[in-house]
Amino acid sequence: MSFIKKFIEQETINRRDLLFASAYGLGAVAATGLMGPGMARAAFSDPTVAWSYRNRTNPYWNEIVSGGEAFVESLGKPKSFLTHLINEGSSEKSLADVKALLSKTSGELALAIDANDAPNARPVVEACAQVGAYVSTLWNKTDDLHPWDFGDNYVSHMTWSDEGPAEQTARILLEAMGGKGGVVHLGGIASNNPAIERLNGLKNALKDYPNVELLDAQPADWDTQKARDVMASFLTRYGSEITGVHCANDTIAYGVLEALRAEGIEGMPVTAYDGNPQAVKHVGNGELLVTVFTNPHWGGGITAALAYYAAIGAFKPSEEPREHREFYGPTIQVLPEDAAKFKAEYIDSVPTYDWTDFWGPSNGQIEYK
Amino acid sequence: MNLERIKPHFPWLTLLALALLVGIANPSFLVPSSLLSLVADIVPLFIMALGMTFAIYIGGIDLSVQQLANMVTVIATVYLAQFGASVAVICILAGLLFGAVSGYVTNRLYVPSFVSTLAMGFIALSVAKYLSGQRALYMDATLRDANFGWMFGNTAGVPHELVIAVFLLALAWFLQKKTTFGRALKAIGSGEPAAVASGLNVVRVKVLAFAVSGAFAAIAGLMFSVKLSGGDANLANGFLLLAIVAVLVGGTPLTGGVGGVINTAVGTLIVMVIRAAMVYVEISATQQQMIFGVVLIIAIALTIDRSKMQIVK
Amino acid sequence: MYGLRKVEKYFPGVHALRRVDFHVNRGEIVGLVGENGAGKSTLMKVIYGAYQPDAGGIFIDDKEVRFQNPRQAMENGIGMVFQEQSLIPNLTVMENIFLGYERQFVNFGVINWNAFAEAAKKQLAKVKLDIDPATITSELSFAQRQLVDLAKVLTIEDRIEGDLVILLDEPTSVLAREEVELLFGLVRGLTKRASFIFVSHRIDEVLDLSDRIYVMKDGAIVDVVNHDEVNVDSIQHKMVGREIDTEYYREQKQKPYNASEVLLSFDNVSLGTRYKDISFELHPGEVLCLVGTEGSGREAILRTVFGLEAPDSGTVTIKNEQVWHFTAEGGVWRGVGYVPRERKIEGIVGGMNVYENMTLSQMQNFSRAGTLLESNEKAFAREWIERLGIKTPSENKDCGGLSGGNQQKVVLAKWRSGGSDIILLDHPTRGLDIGAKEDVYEMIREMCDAGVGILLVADTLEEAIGLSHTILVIKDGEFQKRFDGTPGSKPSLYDLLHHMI
Amino acid sequence: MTDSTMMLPSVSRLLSRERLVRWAPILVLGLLVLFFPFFEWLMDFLEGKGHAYLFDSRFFSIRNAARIGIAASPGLMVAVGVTFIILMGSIDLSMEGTVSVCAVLFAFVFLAWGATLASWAWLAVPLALVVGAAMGFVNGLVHIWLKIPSFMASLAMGFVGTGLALILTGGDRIRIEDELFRSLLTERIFNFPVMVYVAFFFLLVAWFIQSRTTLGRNFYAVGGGEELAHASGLNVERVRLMGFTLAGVFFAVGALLAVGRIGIAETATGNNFLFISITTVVVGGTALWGGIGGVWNTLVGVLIVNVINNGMIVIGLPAFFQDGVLGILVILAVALSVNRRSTSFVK
Repeated sequence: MSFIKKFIEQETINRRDLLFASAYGLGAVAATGLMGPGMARAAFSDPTVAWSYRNRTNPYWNEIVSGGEAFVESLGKPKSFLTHLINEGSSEKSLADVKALLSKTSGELALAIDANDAPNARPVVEACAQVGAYVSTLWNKTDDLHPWDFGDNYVSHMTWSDEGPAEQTARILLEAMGGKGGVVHLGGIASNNPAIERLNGLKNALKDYPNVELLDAQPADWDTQKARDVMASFLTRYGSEITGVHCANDTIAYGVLEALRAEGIEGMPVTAYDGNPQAVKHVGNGELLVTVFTNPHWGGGITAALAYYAAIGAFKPSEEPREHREFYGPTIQVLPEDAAKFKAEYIDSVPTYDWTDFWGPSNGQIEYK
Repeated sequence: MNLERIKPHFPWLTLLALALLVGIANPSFLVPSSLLSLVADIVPLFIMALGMTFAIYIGGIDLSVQQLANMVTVIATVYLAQFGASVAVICILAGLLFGAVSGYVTNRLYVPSFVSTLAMGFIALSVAKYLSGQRALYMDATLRDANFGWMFGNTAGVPHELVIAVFLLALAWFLQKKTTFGRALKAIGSGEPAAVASGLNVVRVKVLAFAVSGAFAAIAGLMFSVKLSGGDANLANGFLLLAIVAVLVGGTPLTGGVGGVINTAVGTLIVMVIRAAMVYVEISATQQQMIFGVVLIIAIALTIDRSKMQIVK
Repeated sequence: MYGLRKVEKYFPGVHALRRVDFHVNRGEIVGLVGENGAGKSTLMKVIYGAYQPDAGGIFIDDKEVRFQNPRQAMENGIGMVFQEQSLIPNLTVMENIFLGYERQFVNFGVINWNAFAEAAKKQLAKVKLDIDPATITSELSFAQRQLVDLAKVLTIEDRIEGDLVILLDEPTSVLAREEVELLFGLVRGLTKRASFIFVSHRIDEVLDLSDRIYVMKDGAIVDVVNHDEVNVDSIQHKMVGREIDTEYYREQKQKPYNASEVLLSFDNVSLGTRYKDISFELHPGEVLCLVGTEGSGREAILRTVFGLEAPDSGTVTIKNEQVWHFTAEGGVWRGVGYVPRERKIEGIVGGMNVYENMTLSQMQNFSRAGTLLESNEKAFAREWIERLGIKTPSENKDCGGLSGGNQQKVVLAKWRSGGSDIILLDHPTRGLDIGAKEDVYEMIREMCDAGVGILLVADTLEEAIGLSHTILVIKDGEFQKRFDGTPGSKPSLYDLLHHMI
Repeated sequence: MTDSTMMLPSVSRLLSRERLVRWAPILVLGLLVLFFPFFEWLMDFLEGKGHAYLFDSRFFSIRNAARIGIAASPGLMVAVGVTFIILMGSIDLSMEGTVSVCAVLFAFVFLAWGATLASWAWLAVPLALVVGAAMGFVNGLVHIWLKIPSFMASLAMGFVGTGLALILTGGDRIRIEDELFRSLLTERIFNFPVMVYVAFFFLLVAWFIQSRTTLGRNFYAVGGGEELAHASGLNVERVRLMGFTLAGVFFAVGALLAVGRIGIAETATGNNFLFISITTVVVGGTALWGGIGGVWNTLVGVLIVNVINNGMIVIGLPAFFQDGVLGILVILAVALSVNRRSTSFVK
């Protein structure tokens, strides 16, 4: 069963819905125009579009940014129209930069942001709402923060439900291990949501595989070099007991692969997450068992698009249902048999998306436990 | 007017020049309300730098502040429900304690502060990770507003954070200028052997300096935690190097005894202006860090007073 | 052969050298004497290239030369043996000897340590020092280091074809008698190859060694005399500008001390290798002087009294209470004041102003609940500035910018004003000019009159004799002999030297 | 001479004490190497699967030694570089930027010129070293010309370096897949991969520079007494400049090994080197105020920190404890190796 095929089919269906969506969008513009001055600062004619993200050293964020740039190009503007705010992993800088930009633009801003750390999302959203800017968030926010509590200004939040896909990869891994042996997990920065969810996914899957032992789970901070060191230490501690490795993302998996390569260990099943080009290549040549593509390009573009179209008044977020304000992003598993096709479709040529099809590829409303 | 006389004024002149440059490039930068909000945003960093000034003023350094702040965000978030506003006391005491231990390790075990404070920071990080269960935690909004709501908001257009910052600056200035402790710090920073030979309890003063640094880091962490309405073991990451830069750019060199908390206020503002300039002057994303470094070199070259440095190490 | 002509040197506010004419002939040993502050060190710095003259010129064999830095001077055959030794403690002896000239032992970038050691041994032989050249310098004794320093300067001999001029800056001040003799022997032996300029404030030694003597005062050469026509009194007179006599040390003001009371007593106190089984008593009004060579343990005793060092055994009693915990803070609390030798490092805090320095040891008297009462401090400082005649524009002036004598007065004021009645003076007149010295002597007498006990390590033996009620001679950390210093029955220089060495 | 006979025994006593302090880092390393297997043994024993203490230890094995070696090699090179600077009493905080720039430029050139060591692309290796030297040189210039203390100058230069690497890559990662270059990691000689030997070779080079060249000895002279060295005719500024340049070369070697280890060059290659390298130097017993210590100390310091990091995972210490335990052990290691007699105060 090819996951790719399923995804493509879904995309096709979504394209069909597209017509409706754009029609709707136009209608919204008209509606806003009719409502006129009754709504304070409802619409900007040409708001600044900004993306605030962690850094440029991780391919994941580069994909996000490329989506944001593709979106502004769809508006007929140059790539440089997109303002970049890089927080370097500092929530403090993230917030300060956003505030500076809000001041500079007097609130005429459509902001897409990953707040770096969940608690930082609230002050960012509050600051935007206060001056009437429009913000869409990605990944990090605390569970008590919801777009519908801020009227129109907090347009949307998108994240990925990683627990399910991570459980899927774990099952593939555990099957590859023959349902027995020992598995180790190398996680992200321990307090990051995806890191927690991806580990939970593994734990969920393990319930069905009583003969597999979770030997150890250590954070590798999304860092290739640290992952390499941790894996080397695992090899000392558990040696041949390790028969499978579950990694919280691709960059960690690279480090694991290198640690294994250094020992001359071949054929160890390793799973990854994120679907970066390099990881897809590894999947293709069998070094990695599976990775999960979260389509960051689309995520980056659509988050900016949501903020932008809300800001120009193309649609009114507060009139959207909740599943359009908090939703999961798409996930596609990339298995060896899909790798070549996947590469051709998503990596060698970036698909062109319709950035007004806001919720097409999305994956349902966010659920809280 | 000769150079020597205006030398001490270089830090704030540099600040003024930078602010004007950015203002010329983009006049909206100089709108008072936006300036005020920019300044208010850097307050947690400023408070941390304020504490760090005490460590650098005696010729040491405190690399634990960022992790202390991390730890405090967790403590504040975890115990807010249980202790209410008095969690602030616990936070500050925790900062004091860690700072004091840093000071003790530095001055009694003779571990250079560069390493001792770094190591104490690791310990604080462990505590933060343990207390948070390695998760990002958030505060109950009503509890937060009831207990610490006063920290934020505006009165007559002045952000409360700014009031807190000015109060703490005044406190730090008082400590530095008007107390026996501050005088002892100056003596130790300028000439430790003479301070010893005057019968000062140098070790106690130095331990206290690190404790003060820790306490200020805790206040910074607390404010940041309240501002972000949550806490985790990485929340304050990114503070450390900027706090050091703020102190140094203000004109308190690592050699000790020169500069002080007012300089740090200026230094923090310089950092703020440079950082805001990236946004206001629209520096492209990949170039920002490099330009930050270059501007930093220029700013430091302008602000440090070399007259009291015999050898430049 | 080497000469200065009409050299002038100015510093901000100071005319440091006034039309100095100075020359050295081949193979000659020239003495340079003068009180501290007379301009000797400035003159030397001009000679070895650390300063450039503002007017006038330097001539070698009638050719004018100009040195930008000491290295250029060295390349012209001028070397310097520093008073503050110029050896780097963490390097080996041989590295110090050839510091900056290692190239000769380098083949293809590699240091040939054997050749290095060999060459260093040869240099050490010149000064008759038999040590392993690979020894780490900090492990040597003070005198050994002095000789290594000389050996280092003598390397110029092998590098320079022509004539050499070697400056010796107070080389004898910390040496024992035999070591001085050894050094003099060496210097005389080396005149075949080099000329020497010998700078000292010990006139007797200068007389002993020099062929010709320049006398400096206030930045000018006031006299040049040949060895044969020397008159000690006249030189001294010219140096000082007046007679040195009993008046100088205020002997007429020396009053008997109160022997019935004891301020401080040492009973068989020992501290590691520094000193051993030392016993003495200090009474109110007494000046007790510890005499010995460098490293004999004098300073360590002072530091023990103050609380900076804790003894291993024995009993220290201050004002009838035995001291158990030795901390400086405790020392101050017990009324001990310490005037250290390194005034600029330990005495005053440069960068802090006069009143801050004065109250540093007694901030509790000028604060309420930890808050400083600055107006009180300033008023207090003004009072003492006037009382001791401290020359400073105001109490807000940076102490580091005061002259040595005024700095010393600030240090003394710090302790006196705080009510200290045991004052430890370590080389209190070191580096001070005549007037300042006399002021210090005057203050010592005044303090005695006020019932203060003074433990003194003097700058010179003359000073020790002139000032003291009691003199204890210490050698290698062990007590040698006690002398009574009542005016009229004071011991002679020779008496002391005999037991010191 | 004043050295009387009574001084002699005490001098030797002092020496032996100093000797003890000097060997303290290596003692700490030895203790750690024995401690982790002991803990391992204890845990197994409590679980009822006792094993022979050292003989069966997973930690105390050649394989694990090789793993520690791989983990330590790039860090060792960076730490050796900064050792020279610290010996002079200065400090260099620019290593993260320099490492990143060297790694990235190396990768670009390597790929552009043939992508395998067997082609002209090998020239990328010396080029990386030259780039490192140039970065260090500029760092030194900023410090010396502008008279900015090295702490601040190098901190700012670190930002510049990282920023430069970012501009070069635009945030991308560059894969180096050449098997020949990757043999740094994959090829083993006597159980240890080639990169460990490369690191050891450069350690020997550093030792040679430290002990057998004028420059190396001048580092000690500057660190022991800068003003005295200057008065002796030493061109201190030149020595400093050379020192920073040399450090840059070693940072570049560290960058090459880091790339060789994971096959990726990126802006983040330099991350985490700053604090850990200075910590390792101090843990090894080199004094931050200069003049004391050397590259062998640094080797010991690097090994101590890497043994702790590896050992903590091997004995299964919970993740959230690991930072704290590292902190405590670092403090202990440094506190043990300080000679309190010769230290009047520490900053």
